[in-house]
Amino acid sequence: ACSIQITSAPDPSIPDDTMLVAADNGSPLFERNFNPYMVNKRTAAFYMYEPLVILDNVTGEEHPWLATGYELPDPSTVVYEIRDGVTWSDGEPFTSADVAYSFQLLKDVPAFDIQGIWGYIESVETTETTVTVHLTAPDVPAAQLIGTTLIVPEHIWKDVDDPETYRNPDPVGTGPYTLGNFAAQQYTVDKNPDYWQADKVAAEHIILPATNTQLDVATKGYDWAYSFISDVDGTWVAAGNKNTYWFPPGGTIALFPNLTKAPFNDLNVRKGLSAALDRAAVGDAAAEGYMEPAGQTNILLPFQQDALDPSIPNAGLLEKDDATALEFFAQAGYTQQDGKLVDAGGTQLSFSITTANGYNDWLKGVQEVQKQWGALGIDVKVDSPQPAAYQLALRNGEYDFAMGGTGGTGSIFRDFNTLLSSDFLKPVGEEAGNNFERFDSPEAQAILDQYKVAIDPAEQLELGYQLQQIVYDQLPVLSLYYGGSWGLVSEAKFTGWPSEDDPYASPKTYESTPLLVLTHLKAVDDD
Amino acid sequence: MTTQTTALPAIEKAPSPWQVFARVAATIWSNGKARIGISILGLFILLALFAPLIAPYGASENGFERSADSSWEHWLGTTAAGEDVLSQLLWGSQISIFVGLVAGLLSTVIAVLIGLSWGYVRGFWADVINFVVNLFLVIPGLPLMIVIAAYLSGGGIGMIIIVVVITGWAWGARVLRSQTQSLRSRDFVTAAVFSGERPFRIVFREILPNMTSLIVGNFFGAATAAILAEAGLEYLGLGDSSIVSWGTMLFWAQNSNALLTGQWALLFAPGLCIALLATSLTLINFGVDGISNPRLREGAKK
Amino acid sequence: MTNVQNNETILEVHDLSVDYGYGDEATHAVRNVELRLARGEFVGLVGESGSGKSTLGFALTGLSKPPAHIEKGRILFGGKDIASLSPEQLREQRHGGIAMVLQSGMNALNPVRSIRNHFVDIFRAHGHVTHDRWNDRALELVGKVELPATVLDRFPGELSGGMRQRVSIALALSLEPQLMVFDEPTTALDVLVQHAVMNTIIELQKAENFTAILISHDLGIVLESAQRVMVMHEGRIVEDASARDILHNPQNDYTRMLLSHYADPRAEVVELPGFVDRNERAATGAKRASGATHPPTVSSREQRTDQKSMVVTGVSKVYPAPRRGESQVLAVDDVSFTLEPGQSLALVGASGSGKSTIAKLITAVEKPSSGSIMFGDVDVAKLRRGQFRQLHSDVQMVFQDPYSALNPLHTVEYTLTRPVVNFTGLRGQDARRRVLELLDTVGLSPVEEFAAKLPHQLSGGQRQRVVIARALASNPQMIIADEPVSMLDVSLRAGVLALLEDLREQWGVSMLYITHDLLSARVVTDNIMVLNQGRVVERGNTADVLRNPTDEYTVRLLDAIPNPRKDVA
Amino acid sequence: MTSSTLTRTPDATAPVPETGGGRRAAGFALRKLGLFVLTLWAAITLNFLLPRLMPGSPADAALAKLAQNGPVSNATKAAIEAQLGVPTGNIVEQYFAYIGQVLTLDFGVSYTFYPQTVSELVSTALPYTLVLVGVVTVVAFVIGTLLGVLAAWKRGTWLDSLPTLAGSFASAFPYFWTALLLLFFAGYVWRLFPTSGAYGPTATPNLSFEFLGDALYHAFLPALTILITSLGGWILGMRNTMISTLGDDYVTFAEANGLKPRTVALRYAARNAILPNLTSFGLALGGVVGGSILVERVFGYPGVGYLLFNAVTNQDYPLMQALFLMITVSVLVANFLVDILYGVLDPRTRR
Ligand SMILES: Nc1ncnc2c1ncn2[C@@H]1O[C@H](COP(=O)(O)OP(=O)(O)OP(=O)(O)O)[C@@H](O)[C@H]1O
Ligand SMILES: Nc1ncnc2c1ncn2[C@@H]1O[C@H](COP(=O)(O)OP(=O)(O)OP(=O)(O)O)[C@@H](O)[C@H]1O
Ligand SMILES: [Mg+2]
Ligand SMILES: [Mg+2]
Ligand code: NI
Repeated sequence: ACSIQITSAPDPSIPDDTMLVAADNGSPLFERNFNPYMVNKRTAAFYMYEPLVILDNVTGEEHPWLATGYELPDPSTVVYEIRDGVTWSDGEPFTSADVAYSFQLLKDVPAFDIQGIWGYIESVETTETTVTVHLTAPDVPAAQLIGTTLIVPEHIWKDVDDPETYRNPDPVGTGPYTLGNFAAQQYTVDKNPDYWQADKVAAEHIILPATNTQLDVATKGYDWAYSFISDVDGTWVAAGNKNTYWFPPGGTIALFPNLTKAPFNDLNVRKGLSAALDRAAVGDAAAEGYMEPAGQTNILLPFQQDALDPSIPNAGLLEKDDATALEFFAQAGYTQQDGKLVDAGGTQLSFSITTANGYNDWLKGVQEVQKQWGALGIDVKVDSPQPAAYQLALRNGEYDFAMGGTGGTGSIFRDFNTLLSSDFLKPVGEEAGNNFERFDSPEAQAILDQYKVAIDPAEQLELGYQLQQIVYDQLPVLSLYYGGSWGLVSEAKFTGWPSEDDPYASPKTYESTPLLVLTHLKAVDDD
Repeated sequence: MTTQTTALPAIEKAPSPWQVFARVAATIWSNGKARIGISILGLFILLALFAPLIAPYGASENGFERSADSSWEHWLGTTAAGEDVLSQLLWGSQISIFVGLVAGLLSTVIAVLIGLSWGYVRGFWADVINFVVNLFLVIPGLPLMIVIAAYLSGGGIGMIIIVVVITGWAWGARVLRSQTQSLRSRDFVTAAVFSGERPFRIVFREILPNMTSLIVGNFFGAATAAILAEAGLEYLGLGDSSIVSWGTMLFWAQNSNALLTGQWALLFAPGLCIALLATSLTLINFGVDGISNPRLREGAKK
Repeated sequence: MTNVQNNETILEVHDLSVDYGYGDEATHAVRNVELRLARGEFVGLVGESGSGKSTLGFALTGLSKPPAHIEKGRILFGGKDIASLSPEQLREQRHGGIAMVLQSGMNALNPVRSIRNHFVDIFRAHGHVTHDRWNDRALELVGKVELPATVLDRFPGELSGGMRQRVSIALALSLEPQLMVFDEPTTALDVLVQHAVMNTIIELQKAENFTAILISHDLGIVLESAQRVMVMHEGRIVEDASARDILHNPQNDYTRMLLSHYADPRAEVVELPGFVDRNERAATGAKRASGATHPPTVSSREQRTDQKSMVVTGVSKVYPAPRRGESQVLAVDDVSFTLEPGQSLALVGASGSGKSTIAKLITAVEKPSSGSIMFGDVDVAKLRRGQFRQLHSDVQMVFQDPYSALNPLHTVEYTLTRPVVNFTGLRGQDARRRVLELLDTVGLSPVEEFAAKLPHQLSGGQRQRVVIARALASNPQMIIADEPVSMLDVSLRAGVLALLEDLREQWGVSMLYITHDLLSARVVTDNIMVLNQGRVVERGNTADVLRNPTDEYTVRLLDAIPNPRKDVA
Repeated sequence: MTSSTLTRTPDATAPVPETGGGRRAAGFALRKLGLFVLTLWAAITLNFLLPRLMPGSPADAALAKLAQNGPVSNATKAAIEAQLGVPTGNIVEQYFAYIGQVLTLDFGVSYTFYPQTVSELVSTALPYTLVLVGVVTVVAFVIGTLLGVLAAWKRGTWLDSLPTLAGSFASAFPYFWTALLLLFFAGYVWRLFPTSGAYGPTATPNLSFEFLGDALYHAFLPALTILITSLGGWILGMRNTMISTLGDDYVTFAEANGLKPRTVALRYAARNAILPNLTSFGLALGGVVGGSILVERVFGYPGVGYLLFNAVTNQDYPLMQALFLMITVSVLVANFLVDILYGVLDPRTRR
């Protein structure tokens, strides 16, 4: 675009070894809360506390971290080997007892168990070098989930009186960073000199301001931000400061039909609707052309390419074809009359799509869908309640179609389990934890049950193919486009950011994957 | 002398609403500022009415180049979603004007009904109304709006109108009540009682017409507030961002960083239009002040 | 009369015209006025409402505000043209120059400033009183207008109207003016207070020897005090002569007309234009000359046989305290009377004596605190809102102020149609016929034309007639007329009074006539009741009571009546 | 006669000794107090009900946020509910618990900002809002009123039309729009002012001159926005009332007495015109506590308005209730104070 182009003007007082990151938003002030188990913790707690295993949701790769690895002697036992030579930032050694303590803490304080690991764990045993977790039932994928738990030091936390409200103002962790200066509008973290892979950490300090508007991000010399920004080339990149970006897919945005309702319970109707969708156009409308249309497989491409069933044509990508759509509708009893798609009784096919107010990309996508289906003679209304109400409607199954995200956890099993498992089934009006579309298929459930106990990767792959077939054939949801991971980075001070050429990790600034990035960067002047 | 039994001219009724309207319009028009205001408002209304004819493209017709600068095809450029800004501006005027006028009208009607009965009744019911109005006055406006908006979400402009009306009528009711109270002590009101008039008729035929200017003023004030409130709600993302109004244009402008991408028109134009529309109503109000306050109408005879 | 005439000219006005507005829309309020005033003169300026008196007063004092402007002419004060002065010079010369006491002297004080500060503001503005003497001077000035020292610390709202009027006179006096213009200094004042204030002004003028112009529409008041009188009519000064000449040898028709409306209510025989004295009439059986232009018609009125009388026994009314901390008001105190069909009763008394309250009580607008009010067999005190119609079809009210009693937005026809429809049940053409008949009855013709008019197109007297017509619309048996003529000019008064008298005589309508004007009571009523602070202090045949008052209060009321013929004669 | 509006003021209203007026006055005060308490109660109850009328619970709001990053499990929901302390018990129990909180002024823990308590949050936010919005409201009132006086006194000249028109035009812009532009130009393009926050990023609040200066610097743009957009109302209000007092007789009489124009303008015309304006000022002052949501949002200013926005969008009942209560009470109290001030300024209502 044109006229007043404000360029990035980094604050000259920020030295070259210091990184400015938009990772943590105050609202608008920061509260000094580094309790890693709290929802409202400071984001940098993720840079201080580490898990046993890091699961990268974009690549789907597992990275052994505080554990050097884990094994499943049988589908209901997980043995984590604990890394040696790791110390807490106060100098105390990190041991398997800390791991056991952390697991126990989540059991004692259920409010901390956000992943619900104690839904799978029966008991925990430790040796000097291992932590063995006995599961309540055979469940291979649970090992991964349990491994992502952040570990806290027993020697400090055991003296905490009321962990439930403990804000952990002076965090002691194993991570690459320790808390530097803390102020309500900005805090810094400093490199932990005794970090177990200190040699890999390039940034000496990280500054995290409380306010990171897009204007700030573009103009104040940020090194790393995670945010969708309109016209990224015209703004972020054009602002200078060697800015680049990488937007890998981080999940699939899909339309959830309410399968308990007619006519959405009719596969032909779903097929008709699916065939009438121009997915690329929807993705373009929603994400300004930065995201690709998603295949009807619940598999993220290109990173999960290996898991993709090769027998599915065109990688699961469905093309818009109105003629086919009308054929399917005809089989379901709908015909076009005076430009309207009507049933045998002459009533127009009419429903609403629910999306959350404020999720603007979704809204744009829904409007595009509305347009496309509308062209076929379907009366589509858009309903956009506040996020909380949207969430409630989704869980209670009180909607016709809802916009939603699926997949993107990094775990093929979990991606399909949350989408298809009958375990989550609840009648309409009661809250379902997942499987909001209420897909009820014994066949899918049987595959999932088998997946749970499969240790052999080849078997897992095969089962994954079958699940993809189900999603492809039965359309429990209509995939639309990939939800992006919006990584904005600057190569002015540090290089080695994850990118299309070097997709080693998600560009996210929160959760544990930043550890992969922070231990991968190189300072520019070192080269 | 005396009575003629034949050829009586038609019975002349009290001034019809049209006559009252014409009188009010004439008085307002006689004020220079108000004339400017009416011209601006008239222009906006024309643009809104003929938006389908004037607007080069549809309101949410997209597929053009994203965030484009102004050009022959797109005088004011395009949005980040690839929509024509000028077309959005023209279509958007429909909603903003509609919200302003309808919400202004509704809250004025409520204010009139409540304010007048409040001013006329005494005793228990006056206390009840007093209580309700006070409640609405002390309850914080914008937060209440946000809560109602959240509750009624997805209702489109209807919701916005309801929200603006619920939070906006009380002030007018209070003003109208005090005027009613001062009018009800006038002799002609007592005289109407002696003429055997029923309270309803006294309120609406004797008192109400005498407050025309105040009511008209209240209407323009409420309409201005409604237009600004709509913009505010939309901007906070609490409105219905799927419609195209000046408020949502600003919302999307902010959302797609129009300032960064250099889409000046996208931010400037709706803001200016809102301000112009609101100013036009304020200007018209100057003329209304003239009727309500004879001292402002210098040179006029009693 | 002690005249200190030294013939030194202090003010000269040449060919002065003042307009409101410009061009075609202009009102020519003052036209071609010539006048000369000598030092120490006391000049009266009379004329009906709207004749331009105030406008002239404002012009003389340089206070004309837009849209008023001096069209042409010169005003020389002390030989200097005041038009040539800059605003600041004009301001400075107000000390020792021309002072003005405004017509609405009651509202001329800043409600949020104490009286002392009003004085201080003036002293400070002109610096003619040194700081240390401010208090003494202020005390001296309030003393001159016969006010106690305590008023200095009061706020205007805490003073009565008369006190406020005196304060504004004292303030004007503090400028040590050579010329003082008093614009209706006593309108809106109670007769008794009015009398006292006028006396103060006269005394002051004698003592301080300034030149005074007294503006009034009441020839009586002016003749009592002024040596020279100017009569204004439609912006022109139509007569300028000594008081004596005006009284005995009026040249102008208008002046003569004004004079003819004065009479002493205590006189044996009282005759006003259009009225023969009641007692005479009773004696001779003569009908009074009709004041209305048409003899009233009785076509649609049947003589009522079921005439009821109003019996008021021991009625009191207590109003709650108007403000917190004040005591409650006993507005009416144990009043009893009976009003028989066809009778007319005057209710007189000073302002605030409770006259209007009695009117409200017997029309059920207010409820009595105690006592009973029976109209026929209807207990008025017990009526509820919904039952008012029944009472109001028999008892109607003629409102005091014809300006506020008519809804400015309704045509005369609408105003009159409503009671006709509500009370007589006539509809459509019948109702219209009745309305036109009513207009004819009150002498507003051509009826069709008047029916279509809006109140602002009517003169005060015409409005008052509409108000009366409305009261007649329900064929009432009783009319309460609450000061129906106090807002009208002498020239209009007679007509209205005559009309009321007609109604009573021809239709046997009984009338309660409320007024503080004893003269009019004398000509239209048979019996009289004198009220003082809510109590009836005297009652009896009107002529008898006025000629031989026994109560001291009645005597004072009678004394307060300006009588132009008193000392000039 | 003069005009139709001439009201007759009875002359004989010399104060009479009190008879039972005291009891009546007490009754009056009691009635007033009763109504005050009733309004307060109703407002409090409404504050309780309003948030609960919104569909979805605080946990849903939190979940919705998480769900944007991928699927959330049932366990997550349970954990979040446990963490936030989402209300348990039926609505009646909640109501009584809430009334208890109101009476003890202890509003518990915020959901959104768990584990911070509501009082913690409010006490950090309130000073900034009070200072920023409060000071600006007062300043706007003072400047606006003065300009209004000037405009009325010089009516018909450019001193009248300029402030009147400019003021009303400026206040016709949406608040946030003015804020955005100021922020963009003064903050980002010319880099004259900081773009967010109430003080420098590394500063810690204290009472040193340095910090106060910094705080003022940060408050400048938001203050300017509020000033620009609210000035017009005060100018117009004052101008119009003063034009009508200028026509009052005491002003003419003051001129007739040759008072200095300044005295007439200020002590006579303006002094009386300001009284009706006070009522609006009272409401505006009461609204201060609510902050200025839009402006605080745009400038990332850590005041009550921002807090309120967060509370509402996250369905944070405890925070919302406390803030609503604060706003309601402050409006009621401000009006009460203005009533008293009215009494001081206007001797007519004094006794
Ligand atoms: N502000 C004004 N604008 C236009 N016309 C006016 C104005 N004030 C007075 N007039 C007109 O000027 C004429 C003279 O008015 P003025 O007030 O001088 O009368 P007056 O003799 O003092 O009457 P009154 O006895 O009622 O006080 C009247 O016709 C009146 O209607
Ligand atoms: N509504 C009221 N509330 C309180 N006091 C009242 C009310 N109406 C009248 N009064 C008081 O009652 C007394 C009698 O008033 P009323 O109006 O009857 O006098 P009036 O004789 O008609 O006087 P005027 O000649 O001025 O019309 C006065 O002291 C007045 O102040
Ligand atoms: Mg006059
Ligand atoms: Mg009276
Ligand atoms: Ni360093």
